[in-house]
Amino acid sequence: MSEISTESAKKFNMDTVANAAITPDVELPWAELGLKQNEFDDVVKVLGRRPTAAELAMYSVMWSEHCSYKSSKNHLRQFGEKVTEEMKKDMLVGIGENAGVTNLGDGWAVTFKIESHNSPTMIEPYQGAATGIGGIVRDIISMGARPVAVMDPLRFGAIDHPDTARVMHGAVAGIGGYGNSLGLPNIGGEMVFDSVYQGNPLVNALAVGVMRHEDIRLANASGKGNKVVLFGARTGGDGIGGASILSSESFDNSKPSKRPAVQVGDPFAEKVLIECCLELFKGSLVEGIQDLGAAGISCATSELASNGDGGMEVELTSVLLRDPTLTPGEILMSESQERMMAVVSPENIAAFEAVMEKWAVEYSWLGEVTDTGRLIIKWDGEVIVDVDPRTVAHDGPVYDRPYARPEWQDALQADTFTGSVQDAARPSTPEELKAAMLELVASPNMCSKDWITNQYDRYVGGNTALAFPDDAGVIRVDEETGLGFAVATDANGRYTFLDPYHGAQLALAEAYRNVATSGAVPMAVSDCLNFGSPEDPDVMWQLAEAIRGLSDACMVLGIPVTGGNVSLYNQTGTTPIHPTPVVAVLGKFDDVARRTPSGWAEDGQAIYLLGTTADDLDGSEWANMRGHLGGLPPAVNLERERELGAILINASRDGMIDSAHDLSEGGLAAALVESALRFNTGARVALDDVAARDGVDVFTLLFSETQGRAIVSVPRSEEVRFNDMCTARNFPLSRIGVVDAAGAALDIQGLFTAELDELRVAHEGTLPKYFG
Amino acid sequence: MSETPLIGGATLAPVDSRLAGARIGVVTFPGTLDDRDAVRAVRLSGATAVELWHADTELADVDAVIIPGGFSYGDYLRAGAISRFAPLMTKIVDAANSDAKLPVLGICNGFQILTEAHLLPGSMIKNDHLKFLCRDQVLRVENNTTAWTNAYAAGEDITIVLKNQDGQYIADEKTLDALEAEGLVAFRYMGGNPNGSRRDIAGISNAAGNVVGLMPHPEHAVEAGYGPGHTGTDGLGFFNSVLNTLLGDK
Amino acid sequence: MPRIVVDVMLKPEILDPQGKAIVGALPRLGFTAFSAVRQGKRFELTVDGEVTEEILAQAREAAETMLSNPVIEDVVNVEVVAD
Amino acid sequence: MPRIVVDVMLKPEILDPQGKAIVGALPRLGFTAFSAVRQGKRFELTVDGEVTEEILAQAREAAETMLSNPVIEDVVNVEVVAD
Ligand SMILES: Nc1ncnc2c1ncn2[C@@H]1O[C@H](COP(=O)(O)OP(=O)(O)O)[C@@H](O)[C@H]1O
Ligand SMILES: [Mg+2]
Repeated sequence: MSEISTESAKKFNMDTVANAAITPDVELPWAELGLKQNEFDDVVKVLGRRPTAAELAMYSVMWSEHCSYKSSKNHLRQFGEKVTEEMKKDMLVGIGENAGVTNLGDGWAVTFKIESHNSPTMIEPYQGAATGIGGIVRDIISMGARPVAVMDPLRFGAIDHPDTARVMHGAVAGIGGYGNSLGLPNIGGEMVFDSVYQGNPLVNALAVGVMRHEDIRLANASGKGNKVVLFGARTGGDGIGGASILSSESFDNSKPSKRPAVQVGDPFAEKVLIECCLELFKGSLVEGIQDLGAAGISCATSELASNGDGGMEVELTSVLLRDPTLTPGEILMSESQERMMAVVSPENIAAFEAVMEKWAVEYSWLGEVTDTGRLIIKWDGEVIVDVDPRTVAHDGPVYDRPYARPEWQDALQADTFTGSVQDAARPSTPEELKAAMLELVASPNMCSKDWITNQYDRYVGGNTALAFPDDAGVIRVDEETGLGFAVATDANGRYTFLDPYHGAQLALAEAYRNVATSGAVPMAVSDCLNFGSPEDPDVMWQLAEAIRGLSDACMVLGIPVTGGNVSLYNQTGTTPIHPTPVVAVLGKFDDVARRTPSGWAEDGQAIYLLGTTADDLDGSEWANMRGHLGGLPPAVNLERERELGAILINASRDGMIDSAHDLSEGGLAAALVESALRFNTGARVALDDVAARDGVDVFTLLFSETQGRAIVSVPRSEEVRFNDMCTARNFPLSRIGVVDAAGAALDIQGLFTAELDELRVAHEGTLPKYFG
Repeated sequence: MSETPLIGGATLAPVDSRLAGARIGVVTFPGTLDDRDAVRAVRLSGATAVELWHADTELADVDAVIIPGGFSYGDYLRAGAISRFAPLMTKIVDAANSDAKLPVLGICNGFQILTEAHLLPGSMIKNDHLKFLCRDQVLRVENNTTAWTNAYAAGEDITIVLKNQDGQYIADEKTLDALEAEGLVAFRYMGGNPNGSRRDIAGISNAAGNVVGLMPHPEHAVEAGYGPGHTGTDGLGFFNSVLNTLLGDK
Repeated sequence: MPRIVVDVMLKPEILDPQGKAIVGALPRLGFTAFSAVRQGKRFELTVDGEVTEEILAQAREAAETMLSNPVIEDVVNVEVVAD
Repeated sequence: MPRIVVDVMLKPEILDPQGKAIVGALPRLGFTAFSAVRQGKRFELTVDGEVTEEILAQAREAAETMLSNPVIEDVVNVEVVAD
């Protein structure tokens, strides 16, 4: 940009709308800002002129993959389409808002959402992961809810790769450092090590909030004359990165100052922001509210305006800055953390300011809501943005990216574990089977996650009824009635790699099963779709198949997707990560006192295995430990999952079981060991009858990952009732053992006995060995 | 507009009206986290919880004060360093040192604030392993004569929650010797020192016994199902103790 | 704008857990020349205008009363740096 | 024994939450002379014996690679202090 034509632009050294109108041919750095030629042409078409530098900044961030979902939108539609009326009945707010809201009953509602912060974590693990927690929590606040819990599904590279320790230490400390400081219990997550994530670790963060129905807030700016306010942290150059490409917008030849590529979180500021927002909600002091995440003020203004009466006028010089050298475009793009934008009616201004003063939160009034249908942004009185906010927030480009089943998929699926070279020395003697069990529970993915979870506060708030290492996290919402919820997150990248359609369904099935295992009735789904580049037809096929599979499965299970997030371009060079759709399921408890823990505690209780076992070793942890990945993942049987869920929920409600643990990665072997170590209580188990019934050898029975299974412990007095219930529902069950509190061992009769101490050393030693 | 959740939902009718007359203040600083839990613990003990704000200049006629855990001011600078200068802290320090000997309990960040305010000797630095640690922790009650420990038996072992990043108690040898000699070590860690604290000290009291500070969290062990091991209620003794003190039962 | 630098270190008799971790890690990266490491804090206080004797006195007092905890820390340095 | 002091500060453009909290608290204690505060780290590395050029170079390298996180921090000073 070279010439400044209008008087006003000259006066302010700024690219105004007036200037843009008369200088159509100015070169703009749209390519550097990530726009494609066709996208830039669209911007020009929408505006009827070239964009100003500030407008270009807004469109470029809002039309990015991250904000516009341009590659996934056409597929994500299925989540909204494949829903029945029945599924909608408890959905108070669905997809499209900051987070979905589900009715819990008694006037309570719960909102939850999962998001990714993958690449920031690779660059700076501590801050990347910390700000991931911060961002998702602000999404929850912006719904009008009090955040009450967080979870953190993680994927890192190989456990013994030197860079993994850097990411692991930083990310876990960051999640703890930020989440613990907010007073939000961390109640669960995942930790998977796999070299496919070496250059692309996944840090997904989930937050849950609760509110009364009448407190639900939406992000919209309505009511002409209502004021727009920005509050919280000051705006800095965060997330803009390097020397800004937009420095030219000020037509200023001096060298641009540095812009930080990483955002540093201030958890204290966020904690204060939470309390401050809750006080605003309590006093009904805001008409609409929006958090500032990716795309900062661009996103907040355009979304608030387009979801409301359609107009807003804002003076950008009113924004409080941390860095006074920021240009208007940079201010619009800045991703500084711990900020919120709200719409306040004039009569509430004084009360709003009083809340800010009380919490010592900085704020500035930026402008007001209009009914013009235009978003006008001024810089010292001069118009630098004049757009239809819908075109920024909602009418971004949408692509039908080409996709096709990869050529290699058939060969991959044909390469089964059974009979492979990696399967050559399959354990079969008692000694080998015992060694295999010890090896399994010490393996990177199956070992105890205490090293991680001990760094997280699970108690704060005093309402945590279950947390790690149980199957789901459970939080009490109402202290009087015990009303509460459960959440679990799951994904298996290997299953999804082998078969994206079914792999995504298996993630849903496992999260559903985990929630039901805790005793809660599954109600809603949130998902974070972590994939490679959508411009690679193989990856695009994985994404399309996963979304199709997930949405189909939600229909069968009768629980809707209420929100989520897509993270694309997770790849190193041309090598994508395994497709990793992380699925979170939320369930409801009428009374969390009925929750079921995952471990045995009472001597003499009978242990039952629910479900049958087939040869499902492809994609299993065992195959993974042997370095094999091929074949087909376990069969999906959603009807079976529903029946199992109903049994677990009824049994919990009617007091028929005292513990339950679902079978997933690591199969029966992992579940037995985890149930024993939970409360340090042993058991005597006999497997011959089930193995004979299912026609599998003991190794397969122990290590296969057939779905739709769980083990439960049943008090003697309830055995008849429990048996009758399962039989009446025609669900296969088998009594496989007895809890033996005195034994201090897991005694697999006729095969081997593993002392609890020796299992514990194996299970708990792995993460400390690698990470100190 | 309804109350936001998790701010004291249950309205438990106090069993003993004498107890309900006891007003226990719970201080909230910006960044305090466990204030609601402390309020709940007070309520479960039968007393009346009074919410106090750090910027208040009066103590609202409370009979005792709890400074709860959390990250006041983000633990920035040093844990408790900035909070210590809050207007209400001056009042608390004066009342604790006055003849009335206001009972004051500092839990975790509250303990750190009390040491920064010099109501209790010593200080806390980063855990020796440098990590935040959350775990169920066994403590030995070494001194059951304070305002906050008299409901326990001397030498009793209790299990409550430990969770902090800067929990390593330190003081010079002279101070430590004096604490030991005067019986002012209130709690000691059992089953392994979790953070490098000198002489396994988990909590201490002042000489008068009205001011007690400890790193672990008794307010997280007052309700079966929500505490250590999901069954423990060993923390209730703290709140019962102060009621004993206030009612002159001990 | 001129700044006043305040340096605070843990008292020598207090074991510094962070310094200990660092001194343990240095040799693994080939840095073998150091027998001990201690980690302290450095504060930079910006002054708008000139640093008068009075302002320096204020900085010294802030260093002693707030920026350090005299029970465990020493203020080892207070100095003016120009920009 | 001689020590090498390494001073590390957050890069100026990076948010410093601690400094922000401190600058907010100072005026409440009557310290009104400071318009901004940033908090950094000071490391003291003890050297047994003489500080050679080589050892100083080691300290500089350790400062850049381990004592600071180059993504968000700058090494602002490496110097020898005698005792
Ligand atoms: N990063 C993490 N953060 C919090 N909890 C975790 C994390 N990783 C694993 N966990 C917890 O450890 C336990 C075991 O994890 P996992 O084997 O993945 O459970 P499941 O197979 O039931 O889904 C669960 O309670 C889970 O929530
Ligand atoms: Mg499970």
